[in-house]
Amino acid sequence: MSEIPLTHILFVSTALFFIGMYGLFTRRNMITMLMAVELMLNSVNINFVAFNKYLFPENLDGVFFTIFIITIAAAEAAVAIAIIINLYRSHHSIDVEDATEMKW
Amino acid sequence: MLNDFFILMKFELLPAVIFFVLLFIKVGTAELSNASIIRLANILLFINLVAGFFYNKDGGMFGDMFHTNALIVLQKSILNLGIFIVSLQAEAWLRTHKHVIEFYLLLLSSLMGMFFMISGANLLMFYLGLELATIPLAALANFDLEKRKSSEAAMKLIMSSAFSSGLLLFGISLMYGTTGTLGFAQLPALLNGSNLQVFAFVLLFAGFAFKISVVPFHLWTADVYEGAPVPVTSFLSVVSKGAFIFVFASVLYTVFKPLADTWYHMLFLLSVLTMVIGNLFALRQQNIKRMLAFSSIAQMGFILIGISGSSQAGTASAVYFVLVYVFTNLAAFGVVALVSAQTGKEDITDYKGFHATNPVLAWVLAIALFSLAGVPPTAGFFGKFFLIMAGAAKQNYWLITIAALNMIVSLYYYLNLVKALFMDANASPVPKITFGVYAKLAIVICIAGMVLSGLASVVYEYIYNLSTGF
Amino acid sequence: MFNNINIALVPLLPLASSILLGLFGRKYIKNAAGIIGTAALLVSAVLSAYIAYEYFFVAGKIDNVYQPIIAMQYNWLQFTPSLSINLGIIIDPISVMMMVVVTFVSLMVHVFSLGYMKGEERYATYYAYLSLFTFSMLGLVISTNIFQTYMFWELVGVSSYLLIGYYFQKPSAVSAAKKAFIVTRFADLGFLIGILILAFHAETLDFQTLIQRLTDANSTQFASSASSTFLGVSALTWGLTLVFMGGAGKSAMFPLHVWLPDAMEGPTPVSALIHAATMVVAGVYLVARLFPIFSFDGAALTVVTYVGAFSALFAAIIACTQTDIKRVLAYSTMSQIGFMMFALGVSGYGGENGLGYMAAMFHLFTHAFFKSLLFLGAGAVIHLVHSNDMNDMGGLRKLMPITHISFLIACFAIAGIPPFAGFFSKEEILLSAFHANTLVYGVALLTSGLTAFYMFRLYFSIFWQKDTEVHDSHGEGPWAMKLPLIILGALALLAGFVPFSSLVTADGMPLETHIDIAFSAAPVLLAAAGILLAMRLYKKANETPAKIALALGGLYHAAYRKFYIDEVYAFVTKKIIFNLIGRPAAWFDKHIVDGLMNAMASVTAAFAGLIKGLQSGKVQQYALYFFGGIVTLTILIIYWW
Amino acid sequence: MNLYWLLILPTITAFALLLGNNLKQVRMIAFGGALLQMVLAFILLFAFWQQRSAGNTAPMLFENNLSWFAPLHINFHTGVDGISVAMIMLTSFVVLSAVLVSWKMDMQYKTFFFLLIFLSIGAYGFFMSLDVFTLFFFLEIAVIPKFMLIGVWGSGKKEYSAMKLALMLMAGSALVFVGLMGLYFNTADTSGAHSFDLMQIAQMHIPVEAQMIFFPFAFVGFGIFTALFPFHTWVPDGHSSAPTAASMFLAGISMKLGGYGCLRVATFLMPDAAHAYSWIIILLSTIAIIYGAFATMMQKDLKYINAYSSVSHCGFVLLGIGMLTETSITGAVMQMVSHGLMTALFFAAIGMIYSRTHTRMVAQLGGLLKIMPFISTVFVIAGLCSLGLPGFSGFVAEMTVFMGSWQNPDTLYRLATILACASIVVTAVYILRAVGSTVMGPVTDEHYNALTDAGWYEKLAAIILIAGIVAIGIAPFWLNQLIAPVAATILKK
Repeated sequence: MSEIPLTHILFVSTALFFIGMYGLFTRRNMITMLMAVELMLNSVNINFVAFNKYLFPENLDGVFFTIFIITIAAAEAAVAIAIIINLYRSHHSIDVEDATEMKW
Repeated sequence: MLNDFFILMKFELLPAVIFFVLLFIKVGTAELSNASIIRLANILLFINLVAGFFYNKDGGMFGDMFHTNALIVLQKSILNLGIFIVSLQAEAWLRTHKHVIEFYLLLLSSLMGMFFMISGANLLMFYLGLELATIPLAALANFDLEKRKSSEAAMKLIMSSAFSSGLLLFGISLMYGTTGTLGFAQLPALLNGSNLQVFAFVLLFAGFAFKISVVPFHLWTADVYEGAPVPVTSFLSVVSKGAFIFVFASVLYTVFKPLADTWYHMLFLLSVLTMVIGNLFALRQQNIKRMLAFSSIAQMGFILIGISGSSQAGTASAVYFVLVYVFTNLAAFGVVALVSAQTGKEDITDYKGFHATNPVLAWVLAIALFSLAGVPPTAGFFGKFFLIMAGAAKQNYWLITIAALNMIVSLYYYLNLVKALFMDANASPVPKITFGVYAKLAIVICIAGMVLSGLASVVYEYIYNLSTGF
Repeated sequence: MFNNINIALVPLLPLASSILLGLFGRKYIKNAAGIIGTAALLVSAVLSAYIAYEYFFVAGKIDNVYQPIIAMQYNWLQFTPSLSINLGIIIDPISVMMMVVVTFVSLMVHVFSLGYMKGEERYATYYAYLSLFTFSMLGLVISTNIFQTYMFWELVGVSSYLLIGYYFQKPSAVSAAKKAFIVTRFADLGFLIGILILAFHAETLDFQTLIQRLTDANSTQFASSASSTFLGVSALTWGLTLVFMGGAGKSAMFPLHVWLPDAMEGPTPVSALIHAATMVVAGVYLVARLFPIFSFDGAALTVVTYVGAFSALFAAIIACTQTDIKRVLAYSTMSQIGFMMFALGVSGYGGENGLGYMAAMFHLFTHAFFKSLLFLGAGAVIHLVHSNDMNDMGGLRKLMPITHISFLIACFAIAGIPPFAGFFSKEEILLSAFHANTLVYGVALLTSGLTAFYMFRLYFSIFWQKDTEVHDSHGEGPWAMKLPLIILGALALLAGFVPFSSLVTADGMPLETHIDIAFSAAPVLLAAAGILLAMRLYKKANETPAKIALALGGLYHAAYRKFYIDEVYAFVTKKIIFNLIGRPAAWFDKHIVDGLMNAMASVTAAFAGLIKGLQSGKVQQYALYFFGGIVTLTILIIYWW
Repeated sequence: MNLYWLLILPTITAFALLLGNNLKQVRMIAFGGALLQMVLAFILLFAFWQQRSAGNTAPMLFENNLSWFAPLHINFHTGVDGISVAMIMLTSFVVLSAVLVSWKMDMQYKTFFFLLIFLSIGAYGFFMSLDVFTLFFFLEIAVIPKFMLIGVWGSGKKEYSAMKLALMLMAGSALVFVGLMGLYFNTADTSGAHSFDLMQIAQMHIPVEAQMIFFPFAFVGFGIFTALFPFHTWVPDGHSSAPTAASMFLAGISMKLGGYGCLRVATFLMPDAAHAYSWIIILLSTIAIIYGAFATMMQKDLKYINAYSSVSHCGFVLLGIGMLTETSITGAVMQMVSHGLMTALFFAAIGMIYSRTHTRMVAQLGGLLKIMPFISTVFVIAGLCSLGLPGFSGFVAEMTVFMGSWQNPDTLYRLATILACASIVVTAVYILRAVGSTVMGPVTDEHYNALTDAGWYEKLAAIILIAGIVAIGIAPFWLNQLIAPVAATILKK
């Protein structure tokens, strides 16, 4: 079984990254936006693991990094969701377009 | 060895200890009053600040993921000072707040994150520190739980910073992919300037630029500053920015030294943009916090000029400016915090006739504004002069000229506020503000700092001697 | 030989009295002010008489030539190594002569004012100003340095300003003072630039060196001044002409004469001192001082001649029509100074050729006495009648006999009737003109006829004609006023017999002059005709003058309105300078220059408003800009830098 | 003589003021401090003369060189030559009389006197600095106090004027700053180190290309302070809105900072560029002179008249510098001193009139000579000095400028000199117009008859300034001897 080339994996991760970004730019729902961010982070994870495995297999830097990213993403999501909930209390909405009171 | 561990990580361990002391009080049974918690916290932070000056040592740990030296000690001490002043100033606001301890917990964890980030000698360590510094801040921004603006600010901060850390991580991953290492010590030799690497570098750069509000990555700044509680805003604008500037300068100077040509151009372009846009927006602001937010953006432009000088003077000036900025901006925010805490007024028009009712605070604010504008004999003058001078060493006089012109624009909006304070009449000015010993202490420290850190050249010379060259 | 202290005291005493009165006069020594001022001047006058005696008859001559003596020299301000203002005192024939004239006339005026100004509120101030003027004028005449002359030139200007504006609550006095100062200031501009030109080429400001260098055709300085030209005229000519412009301004030569008639707003004794005897002849004195250079440069001298001659005639014509007695005298002054000017203009330097120079100085000398006498007499009249207008006067000979007689003497003197003083000096002037320039001679002859006419028109109108009702009981006035009239009257009668030609000449050598009956006949007869005509017309009130005026029509009217020169000036200043330069400048400054500064601010603010959309408040857009920034930077780096 | 006393004394005074309890104490402290300043200035003058007559020919005397920011080669280097001594004297005169005319200041008097004394620190420091950084530091120190003085204690459209002044002066400093940066990085001693030291830079050769770039920055920057056309518009508004003491300081000293800087920094350190650009300087200054004079003629407010006339008079300073002859530069400095005293006197007189009649409009005033003879006489003296009457300082200074300018034989320069000379006629017009219709003429408002003449403090203030004016006007040689050698040094470079 021939190995999947690195470029394929990178293609997937890059696509994932930009899909995440697109989602962040276009989704109105804050929770969905958070999910889009998760997509971006995961694409980075794929990158790290792939680079580690294909290019620098002697160390485990990339893999470690991935673990930390996953942890931190969880923490971030927790805080973000807490904030969103609090926002919902005052705005009665989690549409990002409704929270544009401060501008200019 | 263990001894080394405690000494080298003293700066990180002390906040951790305080963190746990406060946490135990929180989970414990004793119901302490707000006043005593605040007193305790301030005493602890003061000890934290003082302790930073003793028993320091250069060295690295954890397989060179963590390192410290005299300059880093100094930088951390500056941040300690900043957080101490912020805490003093927060008293007026926290006195009646329900979640005093949580405030300090979040503040301390953010501080710890910054320390790890500053000491980090590895992209992983750096990233962890960065997130530890950022995530609590988002929570802090929402600390006025019932205020709409506070929630909105927090949401904008967390969304933006999540996006930015996504991009930063993508950059790190590409950097890792092209070099195979995360260590700061190994990276420079492996940088070859390939397009992918440049892209990775730009992403990394943007991550920093986001944190120190460089145009066009600055857009969150004003909204968050406006919405967040004033002490949090001042923490964001001074301590958090200071930390990122320290790291930014040292990373550019050491890790990305091979790409110096590239980032010099970027710094040139971005510093111009930052100064111009920051000032232009500041010109038209009605909310004082928002105005200060844009002014701090413009200040970042000046710092970029200093850093672009790529010399020992460049580092020194940036660090020195952050020190000056701690005193200056905290003095300004200190007054704003007092007014905001007691009257809830935050508009520039509310400050009309301020001097009639609060002469002392008006003068403090005015001096802080003069220092921000860079007018002697305040330290702000020296700070800006040295920054631009460091940048001028590159003999790029377009940059210098634009910077000089921007100082005029910035003077306009600072003086406009001074005008409101002293010269405009107001039928219902802000009533007489009473302020306690904490605020007084903070004011004294800030004023003394604004005057002395400039005129007394030892401060700058000390920083200069610690700074690394290019 | 010459005690320097004595010489220095001549100007310094009036200065001291001026400072004393100026600082303390108002409060402490108000009543003694007149006495103090007069006493100081008396000492000055005696000293200068003594100096004159010493110089002319004892010590002034070396080898039968009067030598200039520098009695004192002090480096006051060093401009460049070669150019400096040295304040000093020069003693030579003309300066000594002027010193005597100035101190003497000033003394007379001081004495006269004791009576005339008695009871004025600002009595002490008046004397302070008067002394200040005397000091400045003395400083001017003893100058060793052209810049020193300029300094005192300005100082006499300002003292004249202060004295004309003495009645400061009268708007007309204020505007007259202003006009006098500004017109002469304008003329001084020429003087200043003239000095700059001469000094640059001669590399000195010192009169003697200046003259020596610029009259030596072999000197490098002369070469440079003659060779460098501007608009085809040599620098030397430019310099001299511009210096003459200054002189013309002070001496009220056409067209810079407009201030003089208005200056009569000042107290009458002031007019006698400043605007008759001393300051107005400063221009003549200046030309005389630089005469060696002028005589070396024909073009400049020609200008002097024609300006002088034209002014003489022009003023005489106007004087015939004026009814304000002081104005008549003012125009007559202008006319007489015109005489002096063209006399200088037609003069050569040495020997017989220098007759004109001598004549001008002589006329200056005699004119000082009879003209100040005329003014003081007019002052006495005005003191009595409280009016300047000759229509309000008449028949005063009975009320003021001394004034009447002295006035009559002065009129004969100015008309040039022998043996009065004016006859001798005017004779010399006519003679020199006759030899040099027929046209000028013709003008001079005509003018002297007119002079006799208008002076006697004045005389008859005041002292004969109808009788006047006088309300004041003080009669002719106190002795303080009569005494100067008597003394001056005597001088107007006798000054002509001073052996002037052997004392004051251009080259310092005595000049032989004699009266030629055949030559004198024409002017004297003409003057007599003028007198008779005036007598016929004005001795008794009648309709003839009005008829003649009507017959002359436009010409009379034009002369009465002073040939509309004032209107031209008003047009130039108000319409052109104010409206076309000043107002647009102020407008330009306010709207364009300042507007530009404000516009910069508004553009900045407008631009700030324009880009406010960047900060839309939408976090997704923020992220978009963020990414846009990254993409742009990457593209820039990869494809540009 | 230690020059630091001139900085320490005002500092002590300024802080001692804050301890005063009431107006009486505060103004006595301010007065005492200002008096001591003047004593110090005189001591300095005599010490300077003593040194010079003892044969000390060092370019700078009483030098003191402390390292300040060593890594950046910034030293606190002070010293004086003749020009500095003259300017320091001027400052002490103006400050003392400014304190005196503010004797009755009853609004926030502590701050007022504090700022006033604070301004003097800036001026002294500026004039004694031999280090370009220090010089710049002291130049900028004075901007904010001016803003505050005008904005808080001023009259009319004070906020606008204060803002305009602050921004334009800041713009000036900004340009100077760029100039200094360029200068600094183009200096290099034998070891290749840059220098801010004025005397050291003077020894070095700045590349001509660099001079050509940075001279305009420095010159225009300093020029803004001294009302260089077309950057003079802060002058009329600023001066007329400022309280009397601030106007005196602004016109008397602050504008001189610019002239001094143009000379000491721009011309002295970048002589090649100064020669190359002199025609532009001359053009602009001639425009300022003439145009300022004509604009003055049209003003209706006494303060505007004096402010615009300052534009015109300061044109002479720049003209003198631009002509680049020894005499013209001497004249320029004399004009700075003279104009400083004269315009301060003028503003003092206007202030005294305004505080009594509450109007500065020429049309509403009249006949004041009868009602307040002292003040009116002061006004007339200031006017006469302004129009260049011999015996007062203005004459000496202007004549020196003219004489010096004429030494430059180029036709364009000659034309400029003639135009400058012509301005003295226009000056006479507007001065006499102002004098004629305010202090002379009939009394326009019968309420004026009840007004009082000057108090002792006002008299003293005026006498101090008049004494200075007359001392120069009657005996110009001492000032000339102070300045001329320095002018020679500056040109010799």
